Amino acid sequence: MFLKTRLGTWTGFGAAAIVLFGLAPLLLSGFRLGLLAQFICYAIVAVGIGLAWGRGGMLTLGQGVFFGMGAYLMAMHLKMADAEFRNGPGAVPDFMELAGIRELPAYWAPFSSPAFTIAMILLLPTAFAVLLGLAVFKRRVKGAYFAILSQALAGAFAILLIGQQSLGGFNGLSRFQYFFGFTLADPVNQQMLYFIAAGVLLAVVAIALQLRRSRYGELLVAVRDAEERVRFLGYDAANVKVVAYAVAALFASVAGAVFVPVVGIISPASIGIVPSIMFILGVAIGGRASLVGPVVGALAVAWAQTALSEQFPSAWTYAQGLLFIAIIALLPGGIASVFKRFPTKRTPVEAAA
Amino acid sequence: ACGTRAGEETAATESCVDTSGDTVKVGSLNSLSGTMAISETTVRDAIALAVKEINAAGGVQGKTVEIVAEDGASEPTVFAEKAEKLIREDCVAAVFGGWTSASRKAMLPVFEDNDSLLYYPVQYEGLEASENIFYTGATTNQQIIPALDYLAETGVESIYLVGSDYVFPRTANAIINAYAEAHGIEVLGEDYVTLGSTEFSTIVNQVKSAGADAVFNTLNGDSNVAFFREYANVGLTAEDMPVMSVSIAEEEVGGIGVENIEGQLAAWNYYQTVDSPANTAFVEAFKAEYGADRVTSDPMEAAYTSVYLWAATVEKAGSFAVADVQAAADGVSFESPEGTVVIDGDTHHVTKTARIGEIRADGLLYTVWESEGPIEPDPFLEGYDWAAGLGDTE
Amino acid sequence: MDLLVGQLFTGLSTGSILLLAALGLSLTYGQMGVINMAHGEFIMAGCYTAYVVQQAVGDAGASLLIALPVGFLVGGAMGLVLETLLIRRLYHRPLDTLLVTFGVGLILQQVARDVFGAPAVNVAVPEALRGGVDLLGVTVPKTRLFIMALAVVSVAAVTLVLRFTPAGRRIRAVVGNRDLAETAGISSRRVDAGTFFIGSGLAGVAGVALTLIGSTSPTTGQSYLVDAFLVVVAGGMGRIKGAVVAAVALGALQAVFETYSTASLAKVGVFLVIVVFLQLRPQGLFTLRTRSLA
Amino acid sequence: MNTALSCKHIEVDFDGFKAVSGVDLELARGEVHFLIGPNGAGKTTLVDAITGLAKYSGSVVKDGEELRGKKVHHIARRGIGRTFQTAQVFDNLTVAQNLDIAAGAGRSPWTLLRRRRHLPQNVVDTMARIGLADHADTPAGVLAHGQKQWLEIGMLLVGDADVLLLDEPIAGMGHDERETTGRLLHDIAADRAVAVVEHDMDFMRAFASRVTVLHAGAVLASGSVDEVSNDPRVQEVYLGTAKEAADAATA
Amino acid sequence: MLRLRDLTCGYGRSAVVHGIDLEIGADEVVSVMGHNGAGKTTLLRAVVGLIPAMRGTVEFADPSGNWTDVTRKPTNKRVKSGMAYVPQGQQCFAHLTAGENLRLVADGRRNGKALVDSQLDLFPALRPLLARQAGLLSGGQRQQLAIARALITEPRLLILDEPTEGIQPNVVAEIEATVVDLAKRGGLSVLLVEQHLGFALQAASRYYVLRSGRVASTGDTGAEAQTRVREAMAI
Ligand SMILES: Nc1ncnc2c1ncn2[C@@H]1O[C@H](COP(=O)(O)OP(=O)(O)OP(=O)(O)O)[C@@H](O)[C@H]1O
Ligand SMILES: Nc1ncnc2c1ncn2[C@@H]1O[C@H](COP(=O)(O)OP(=O)(O)OP(=O)(O)O)[C@@H](O)[C@H]1O
Ligand SMILES: NC(N)=O
Ligand SMILES: [Mg+2]
Ligand SMILES: [Mg+2]
Repeated sequence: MFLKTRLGTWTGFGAAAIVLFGLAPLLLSGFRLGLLAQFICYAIVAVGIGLAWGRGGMLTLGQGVFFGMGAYLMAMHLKMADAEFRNGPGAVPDFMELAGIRELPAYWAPFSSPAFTIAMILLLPTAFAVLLGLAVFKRRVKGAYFAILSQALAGAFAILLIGQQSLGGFNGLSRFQYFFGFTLADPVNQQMLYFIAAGVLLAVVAIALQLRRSRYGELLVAVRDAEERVRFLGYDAANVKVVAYAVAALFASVAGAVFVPVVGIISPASIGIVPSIMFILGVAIGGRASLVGPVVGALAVAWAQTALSEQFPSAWTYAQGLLFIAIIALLPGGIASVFKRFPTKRTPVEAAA
Repeated sequence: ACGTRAGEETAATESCVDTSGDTVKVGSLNSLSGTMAISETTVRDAIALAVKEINAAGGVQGKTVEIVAEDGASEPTVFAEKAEKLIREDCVAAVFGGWTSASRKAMLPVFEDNDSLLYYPVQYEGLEASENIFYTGATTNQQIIPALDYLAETGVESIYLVGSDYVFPRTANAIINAYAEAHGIEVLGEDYVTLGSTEFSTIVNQVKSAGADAVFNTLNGDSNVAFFREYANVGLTAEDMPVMSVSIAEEEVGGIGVENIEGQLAAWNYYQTVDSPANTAFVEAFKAEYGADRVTSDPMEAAYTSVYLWAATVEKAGSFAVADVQAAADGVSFESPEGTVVIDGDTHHVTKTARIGEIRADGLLYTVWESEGPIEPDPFLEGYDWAAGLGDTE
Repeated sequence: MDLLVGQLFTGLSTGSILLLAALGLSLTYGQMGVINMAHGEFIMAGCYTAYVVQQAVGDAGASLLIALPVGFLVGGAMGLVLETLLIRRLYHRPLDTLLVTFGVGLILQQVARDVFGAPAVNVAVPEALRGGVDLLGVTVPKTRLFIMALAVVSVAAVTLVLRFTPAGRRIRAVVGNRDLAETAGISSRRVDAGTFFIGSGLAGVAGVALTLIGSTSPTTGQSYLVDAFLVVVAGGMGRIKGAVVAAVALGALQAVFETYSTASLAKVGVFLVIVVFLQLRPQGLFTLRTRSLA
Repeated sequence: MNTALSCKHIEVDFDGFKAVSGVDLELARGEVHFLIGPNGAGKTTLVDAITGLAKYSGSVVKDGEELRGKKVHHIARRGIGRTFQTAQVFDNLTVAQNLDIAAGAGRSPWTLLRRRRHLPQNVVDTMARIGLADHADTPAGVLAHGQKQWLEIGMLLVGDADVLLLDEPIAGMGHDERETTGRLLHDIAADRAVAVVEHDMDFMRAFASRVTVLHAGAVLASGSVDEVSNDPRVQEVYLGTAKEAADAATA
Repeated sequence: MLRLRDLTCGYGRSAVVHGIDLEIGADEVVSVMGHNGAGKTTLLRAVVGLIPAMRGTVEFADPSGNWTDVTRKPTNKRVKSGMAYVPQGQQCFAHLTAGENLRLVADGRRNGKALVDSQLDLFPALRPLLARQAGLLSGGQRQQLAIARALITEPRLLILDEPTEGIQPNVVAEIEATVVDLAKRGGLSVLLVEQHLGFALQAASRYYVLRSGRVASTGDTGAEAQTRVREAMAI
């Protein structure tokens, strides 16, 4: 409600900026700030899921795929840059030697260019999402079908990557030295990465907000609630869905790209079925239909996982499991619903799918 | 304000290890949840046992060792995160743990950037040597090459390779292929399955029709159960086509069912049945601590040993400081359950005795062949002509 | 020729394993719309049931026969508890069931770890099922023949119950329209609970049978889950017939891909085939049409 | 006659069962064309076929363009709108938003991505026309049954449909709403073709310009209200005996 | 037969129907009228228990005439004790055949087969459709199926929500005749929600008009009923 007014919007963004850019760096140790940067990456993915699932009704159980694409694309650039810094142009990244690869694979070469890399991070996952989305939505695969299919996609993608020795296989890509010329080991630069992550989060939320308030946002809800009806009004419902799906993919990709320098590794273990479900859980727990719910949920889930596992290293999965069950079963609207005061009017229940 | 750029020297992060009191903290970082928990919980137990014994004997430098345990959750990113937490928040003097190479590679930059120490206890694919890691499991020339030597000695002329699809099996098989070519052994097939896969009918049928003299098995974890059952069911036996495994230890035999695997071979540095006073003491202590039904295995022994090696190095250096420990490491030795192990200061690996074991009806492995004394570590296989080109990384 | 026959059997046998894992899902997911991520853990519970029974009975043959019905009851009971405590509240939010049951699955895994230990345990194969049978020049393990037979029996039983018994009609009625079923004098709660019991019980049976070929550890079951869901999706929600065809087709596909490439690429190949297939038949192989616009 | 839509020899086959077999139908602007016939005669199926929901053979031509084989949303863009036997509106959106969406097929991506500053004039006008002006900000989900039907009709109007196919638009309405709806239909039919599927004979008598009777998938009779009501075959299969028909009329 | 006291119900937290008092005697036909959205369906749903009562009670007489409070009983129990409900909108079990739709309710009844047969005599149009999937039937076909399904439960109280909506005129006439006939035969009370004034007043002995969820008018369906009802419904 509050966010509906223009003043409210600016106040909200202002407060978030103060917390993210002022308070957090002041109060948190370098290590914790790094963790927060990592969690923020999850939150960026969550904003996209909130759009695709909360607004568009598409339960994308495979966001790990797009997250992974962005992450791997960025990681490829970082590995190339490291190799070139050490051994000059055309050098082979260190891990390839392990896999017995002596020649730089052709598809790696362009990634020595930062501009090319960033373009790919923005375009490749989005284009893939558009293609897949068209294939799936035009044929009206939806609901649980789509959910299961996207989950299988995440599984297949992870398996595919494990088999690619020229992308580090099971180990993935790690051991990055520099980020666009800056030494990653330097705490000052690590803080800079945090600021980048926080900035991207605010930008992504702003984009999502604009989409929600636009006519497109209304159309998306219409498609969610009565897809067939929308067709009879002359819209191609599939295109409407594809846009939200592609935006969600783009957000996930950007998140993955930021994640890599922050965390220092990307491997198939971070993008398969289970990580993809974790992305969803944050959104569900925060409240999928609201704008900030997914952000809060993603941060809360990641934080709770870390805190619980530090406290109870061998039994924390109980607590984690119970948390998911309790919140989703008892708070259908997620955490966000707690803050909604008494509804002014009868509002029909938000559609589940 | 921007920080250091490429090429500039970065100021090393200050270590926060506090040795002023009468305790010193170490980290124990293993997967206690997720798919790898099945193996890694045993390593956690071995580390705890060693720490307990060391404390009972007066600690290190007179200080009681205190374990901070963390769960790596079978995810490399979590390993990296927890390692950093142990170093920067808990200020541990050293960390023990890790299993998959993926987890080690994820932790490596963390230990290097924060200039701290990791003791990694699992056999691995070699081709690595970090100043900040001590590798107490076997590298390839202490496990895979002896296993191949053994097969060659027993007259094997053709082999079939079956492995899980990740780095260790792939690297191992690259070495095996090079070895085979140099020694006139024919490789009849090379198959990979996804980690955790239980579907082996196609592969086993292909193995059977290929008719190799032996199978070299680099499967990891649960897949072994399905593989060996299928293997036995299509009528393949250890007599007509033995399987040499490098990831099956005492723990796994129980799950596979000894009836399915009896007579098959394994290559390790340690078995519970190794006959030495140090091992008798170790096995007894372990069973007393965790129950008579528990077994000991190679990674557990290496983890146990790694704690002692760290303690011995600290004593020798007279300091917990990373630089001092690194400087003092060369030549530090320990009378471990597998025999004497000595740290090689250049590579941070240790000398290890290679053993081929046979699985017997009681579910334990018995040494059928043993290297003549401990083998010097050679992670880059520099001492093997046929391996030229496999390991010239650095 | 040999290879072809071999692939055929492999496909059939992989298919029947998939089918056994998916059959319960085609009830709970296909019929009731519950995306039960803990289904894999119910399978795992079946595995451990076989283990416990074998520890108690000793003889592997007898214990297998005992464990099959016991596994059904154990799986069923777990399903019943899940249904009553949680899923009952979520029927109008099908996608949320996925998340809640995922949490349940995490807990069940940890329970197994704490009760039975993290390492895998061994369930011995009965003497009668050891070894293989030579069929048309290939060796087919007896365990796999047993699983095929069990899959056939289970499918037949489920189909007969759903098609021809009053209970089956009730299940299909409640699935179709909960409120309307109530007004037809049917207790939708009891029917839901019953359906879930059967679906979960089938997971337990699958678990018992799968100990014959795979391992028994806390994470067993997870590996079957995604494939099982794919079977239900490709077959068409709620269609047993579809699940059968899809399971066998996927099994054969996997076997063929594996022969000509690696097993991991085979998984990717199977996924691609499903996406392409859904282009042709978006609602799966067999669909039930209605005239609603949903 | 100003023909808006012309259907020739439509046949719909459901796995061997011919729900519609060889129907010819012309809809003209300025007319409220009633489509009646026994339950299961194929009325809804015919509408499904025209709007692209059911596969058929034959031909549907609007303004010289063949529509067979076109996708649902393409047919809708060509000015063919329909409502459903049970009202289908967007429950979570307000009345104004519902209408705005309906008005907007073919908006440019740029327009779509911006916020709606004010309601388009035709949305405002239509809201008044369908009697929902006071409900602009009411979520459609809480509207009464009849109001939803009106909203659906309104959505077709703002979308500039000039062929309206309404499947039982007054089902569940009270007497007065029926009157209102009837007048609304007459009013909008001035420059459009309106086809109404209905079983309410009073309503038909009051508002039909032309009637086509379907039976068993085929056209049984067609003509003015009187011609059709007096057709004995129609009485037999649909209206009931003359006496019953009369009863129904007085009811 | 049925007695509602101060019944209040709705959806979520908001009430749609407020404090309704209503009574139906044995063998009595009562119709409820009102604009769309007046709350008729909501009221019926509360009577059969598909939505809970927020306030007030629903009482239902058992065969020996004693009142039992069924306010908290689940729908299926109410149905078993003799209520039958034909919901608005021609609902059926779409994935079952028409025949299975009927057998479903006949299952477990001693004379199940005979009951099904007697309904097929009442609605002969259903006979050729028995093997068809019910979800594919036309609206009118489904409505006949729904009424038949309700009657198979041998109800003492039949609750009909706009039973003639969407039905072809000659079948409407049949349904009307059937309802009047059933009521005359005795042993059955009917609660009828109907928009057709003619039918509603002809079939019933008493009527209620709802407006905005409240009773706006009630009385016998005597001579002046038409005008009183029209008045109550206007505005
Ligand atoms: N998808 C389908 N598959 C098979 N049969 C169908 C399908 N859709 C409709 N039918 C059948 O086609 C016939 C025509 O149905 P339709 O709904 O068009 O009738 P209608 O004239 O609209 O009837 P009503 O007035 O009752 O709404 C019916 O017998 C129906 O059972
Ligand atoms: N599921 C629901 N959730 C919220 N509100 C509802 C729901 N169903 C109906 N309503 C609202 O309750 C009110 C009464 O609806 P109800 O269906 O009882 O009316 P009715 O008298 O049966 O009308 P009709 O003649 O159109 O069938 C309406 O305002 C309607 O919008
Ligand atoms: N190092 C291994 N075995 O992954
Ligand atoms: Mg119709
Ligand atoms: Mg109603």
